[in-house]
Amino acid sequence: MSEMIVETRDLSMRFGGVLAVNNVNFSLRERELRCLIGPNGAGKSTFFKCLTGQYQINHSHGRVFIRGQDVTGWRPHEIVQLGVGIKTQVPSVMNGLTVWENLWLSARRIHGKKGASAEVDRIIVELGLQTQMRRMVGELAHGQRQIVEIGLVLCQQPKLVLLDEPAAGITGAEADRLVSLIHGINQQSAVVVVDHDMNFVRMLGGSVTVLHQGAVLMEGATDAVMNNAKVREVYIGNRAK
Amino acid sequence: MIGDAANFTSAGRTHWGWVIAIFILLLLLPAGFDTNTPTLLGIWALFALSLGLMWGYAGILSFGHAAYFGLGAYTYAITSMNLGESTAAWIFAIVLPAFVAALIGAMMFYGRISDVYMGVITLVFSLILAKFMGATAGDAYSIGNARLGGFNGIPAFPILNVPGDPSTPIFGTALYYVVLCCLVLCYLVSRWVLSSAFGRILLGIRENEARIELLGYNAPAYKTAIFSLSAAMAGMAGCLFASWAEIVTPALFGLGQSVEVIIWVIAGGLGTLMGPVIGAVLLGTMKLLLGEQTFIDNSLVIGGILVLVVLLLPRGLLPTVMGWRKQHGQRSVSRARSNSMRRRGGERRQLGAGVEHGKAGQNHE
Amino acid sequence: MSWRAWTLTFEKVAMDYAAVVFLEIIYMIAFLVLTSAGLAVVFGMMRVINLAHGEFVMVGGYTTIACAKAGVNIYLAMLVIAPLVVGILGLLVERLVVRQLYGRMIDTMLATWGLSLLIVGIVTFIFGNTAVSVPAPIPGYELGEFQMGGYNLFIIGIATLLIICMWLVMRFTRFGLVARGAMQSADVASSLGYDPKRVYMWTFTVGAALSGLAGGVLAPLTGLLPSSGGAYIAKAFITVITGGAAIITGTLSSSVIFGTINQVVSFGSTPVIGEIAMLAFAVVLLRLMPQGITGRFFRNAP
Amino acid sequence: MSFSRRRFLAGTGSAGLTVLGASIPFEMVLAQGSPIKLGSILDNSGNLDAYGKPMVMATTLAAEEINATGGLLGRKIQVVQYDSQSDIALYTKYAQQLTRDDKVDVTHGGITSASREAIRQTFHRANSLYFYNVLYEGGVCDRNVVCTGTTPAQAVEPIVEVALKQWGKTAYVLAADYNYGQITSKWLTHYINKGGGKVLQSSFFPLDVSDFGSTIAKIQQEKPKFVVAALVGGAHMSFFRQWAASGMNKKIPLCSTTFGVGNEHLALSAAEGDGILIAGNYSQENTNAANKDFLAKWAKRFGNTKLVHEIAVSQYQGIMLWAACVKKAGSLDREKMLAAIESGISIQGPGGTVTLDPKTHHAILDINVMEVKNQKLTIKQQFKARPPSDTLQFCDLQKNPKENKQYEVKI
Repeated sequence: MSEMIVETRDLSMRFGGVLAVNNVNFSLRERELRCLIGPNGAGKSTFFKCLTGQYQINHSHGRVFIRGQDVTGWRPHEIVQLGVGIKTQVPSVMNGLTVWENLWLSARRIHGKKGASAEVDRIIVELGLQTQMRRMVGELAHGQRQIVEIGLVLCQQPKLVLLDEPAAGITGAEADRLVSLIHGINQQSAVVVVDHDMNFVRMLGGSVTVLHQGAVLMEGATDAVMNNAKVREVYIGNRAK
Repeated sequence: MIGDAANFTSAGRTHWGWVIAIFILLLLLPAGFDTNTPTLLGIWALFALSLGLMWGYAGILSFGHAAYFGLGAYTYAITSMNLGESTAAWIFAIVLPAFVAALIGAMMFYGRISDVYMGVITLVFSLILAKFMGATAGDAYSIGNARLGGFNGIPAFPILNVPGDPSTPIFGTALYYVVLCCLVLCYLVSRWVLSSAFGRILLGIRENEARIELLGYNAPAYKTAIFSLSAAMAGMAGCLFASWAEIVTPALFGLGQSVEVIIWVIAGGLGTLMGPVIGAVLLGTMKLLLGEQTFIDNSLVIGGILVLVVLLLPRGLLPTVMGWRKQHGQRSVSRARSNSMRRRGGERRQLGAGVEHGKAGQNHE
Repeated sequence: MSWRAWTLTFEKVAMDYAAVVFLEIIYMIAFLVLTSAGLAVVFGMMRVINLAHGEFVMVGGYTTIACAKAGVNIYLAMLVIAPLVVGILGLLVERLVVRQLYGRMIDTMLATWGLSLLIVGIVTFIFGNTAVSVPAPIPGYELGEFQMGGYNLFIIGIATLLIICMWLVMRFTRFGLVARGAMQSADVASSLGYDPKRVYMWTFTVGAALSGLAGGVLAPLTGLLPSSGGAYIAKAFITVITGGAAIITGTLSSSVIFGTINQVVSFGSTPVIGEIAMLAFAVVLLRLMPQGITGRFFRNAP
Repeated sequence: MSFSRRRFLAGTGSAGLTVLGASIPFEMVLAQGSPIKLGSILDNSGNLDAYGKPMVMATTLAAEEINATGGLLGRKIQVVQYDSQSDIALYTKYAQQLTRDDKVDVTHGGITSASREAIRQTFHRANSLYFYNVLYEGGVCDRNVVCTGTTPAQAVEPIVEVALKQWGKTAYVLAADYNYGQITSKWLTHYINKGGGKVLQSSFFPLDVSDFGSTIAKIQQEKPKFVVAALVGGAHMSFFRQWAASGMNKKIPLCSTTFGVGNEHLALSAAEGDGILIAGNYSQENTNAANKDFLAKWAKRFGNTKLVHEIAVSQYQGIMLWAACVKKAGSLDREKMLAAIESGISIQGPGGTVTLDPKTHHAILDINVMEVKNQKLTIKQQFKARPPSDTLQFCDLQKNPKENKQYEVKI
């Protein structure tokens, strides 16, 4: 499993009566780009939260390995400290702080007091946020907040990046930037993108895992999956409801 | 670390001009005035500062901060009675509250207890202490040669003395200067903390604890640390109060104390350090003046003020004034706006969280 | 007297004593239910914590005592006038203060806290800072070897009645429907076509009236000071928060737990230790269930 | 002039005075020459105001009376009055103000023993004469202090004797949980054992306890022949209420060391209060001339004599004793005053003859054992000139004037 950066074994998550994640075996190689898709209620976000430690898994419900470590039941910050960058579904940023401050808080842990400022300045240029760097994040547009959050991930120089619906509610132009950003990240690190927006997934390329009713429906290259009858049925059937 | 202070502005900065000017003024005060009341105000200011630091910058509101104030006072009284010398007692009165707070803080924060629920626990802890201390009149309850005395409290313990020299007690003007120095010291310490990485991470926690954790910081540890530091300051204030009042009573742990300090902070200005100090001094003075007459009950006035402050200047006195002063400075205004936005947003988020959790499990996905 | 006879009488007394202890426990539970009901309604439906609750209770008490002293029938005073007066007070408070602060939980707590001080001040100004009380209108009765306060039974009765009424309202009335909706999420009321502001206004008023009732009913037993509210709010606050969001189930369950602990320990040692035990247990409970009892168990209960 | 808000609302007493308030020094009369300053700290509001208000009135009455007769040493008396609002912490604050800022010549004040112990050392350090005019647990041995209230040997012993005689040998003691209650309960045990009785149990209650349900049940479990209540303050009043509400007042007789001192017998209905046995120096039914005269003055000054109670009278007697000492000493000089205090001086007070015992600085007093009958304290038995023999056991200030402590009885 050495070259596997993420691996889950028979991972399950149950809420009351509902089995949100149904023993999923998922694995990802170094530097791989994987999209996790599925209709609403397929258990994408729950699965995502299991990876990030936001939902605690007890050992009876399977195992999660990240970078060779058994992280089952770890708390988020411990998982992050393994070099995992996380962007959650609703943009989670520090609204009351400026863009620069947000990024500094992220860079500080990796680059220390000295390095942080330089790193932040670099990232700000990379994201083209120079003009907003002293504004409160809370005052920025939704799309820009998404970008800032990506920035927070970048500052961590992660080996593994988990993005939950990065494309939610952003304009076409921004989408293109987002795609190139993600590809940029993918140069150094493996990336998992959770999304249900097919077009965006197409733009990203890479391989795809389809979740349905908490279980893996199929896995493969984008086009293959997109054209698969079962997947279409699931999506369309779901739409029909 | 000060190098990037220009970029990291939300932690606020030391207004050296003001600090020095006020400090000199206060140094000269004994020349013109009786120091008895100013000493008390200084002690209250220190108490308010301790809460202001924790609440304003880490977003942790304790409904029972008096617990640590009282602990400081009692610890000092008991230790000094047993040792007859105040230096060790003084140090102990700071360390013990800090330690207790660390335990309680860890219990709450690692237990993921937040907003209202945290409020209850802090409140209950202070109530337990108050109840217990009120029921310790029997001779069974004595530590060394100090009888806890229940409702009587502990009178006639040695007041602060020049370190190492029990024969020269510190009172009157001397005590005033000691209090003043403690206040300034704690202010500078707070400033230093806020300008450090630790302080900035606290700001992050105040804004979005979940995100700070997803950046790889152990939020509960940081919260516990600031809770303990704040308690240490409160304990110092309590110790000074004991030495000023020359008696400690269970009322020190009471709900009233906890309420007042909260009012001082919110009225003075949440998210500033000077605000709580100013709030404590102004409202404290008013309380004392009202206490000298019985025509209007002073809780009537204090209460009225709190309601008005929350309704009319939710950001508190100091930030509002600052806002006026720099009407034209774009940055400060924008900060001000998002500050108040933050407070509301903050409440919403906590609230939302509360509701989410309340039904966690029905919402899968 | 013979050994057998002696043991028999002894058992008899022990039985009576057990009964007495039991009644005292039930009484304490009733006390907690009464004093927390108002706060629970407001918290459960509006997620607003009214820290002036204790003072509402206190005002209810003063109203009753004032009326009784003025020669009004005491039951009329405590069961009708007190809730009415405090209800109106609540209405005013909601319109003037709470309404401005919806969604800002901490700010609401602070404002109502200020309000509580304000009310204490006003009552002090009117009645003076002096303990007032009236005799209990019901004589004591004999329970085997023991004399019991008859009025406690009355309080227990009222508390039971209150719980039943609340349950009926919640279960069978439109108001209850909306209420249960509002407990789940704030938008439900509006989605059911009710103006949330109106719902909130009436909820707060009803909550206040309940506090007034509690104050009125409890007035004859314990003397009142303008500062008495503090004692109520602390207990009610703890009971409600520990109970969690579900109004009736939550309040009832935490009242039972705390009432029992408080009295059992009180009998074992002293009333003070009893209260301390209760408070300490509240901390433990919240540590185990950070969302309160009903946040953990029977979530959808009213 | 009383500063109670209700009086103000009732329209008597002018707003001006009321605004001045009970804790701002006010001129009793415009003195010719600097006035003699008489400090006073009393709980004029809060949980203990039932005790404090009449004491403030008594202070006013006494000072006015003295001034009306030309003052002392040709100087008027100025009362410096502070309201400690039933808050111990305020006592130390005001005591410091009285000694440091106001520099008073004497202080008459303090109600609870807690408050006395909080301020006694302050006056001792400042060598500022202090009169404590309230019944208490006895034992204070401090040359700077004069205690004119009754002590256990004076009031508790006789009531215990009567109770043991007419009710039986077993008792249950309820006491306020601070030094008064704690030490008094020791004396109670002491005297009850001495009388061949037995204390089944003693329970202590902080001053804010107002629910006695479990206690009343426990008492019935113990089945004592009588109950002794050394309870203090407004909250504890509800014990007598709940005791009556459960019908116990018909089953187990009750005696008290404090009942009536706060006019509890007026707050309780006749049905609730009747039959409670108490002992003290003063009853409004005292027939001596001094009392008739005093009640007349009080009625003239405050409208009616409803509020006159034990410690209001001892405050009045304390001030009068002090005035007598000043006259005898012919000066306010400390040593001369102490000499006068230790000269066996005595006055005729509403409570009968009051003599200062030179050894202990305590008062030798007449004691009445009284029973509550339809909201009145009716005298059952009188003991003339009882000495504070409890304190006398330990304390001789003439032999060792340096002493400064409070003695307790060892059980």
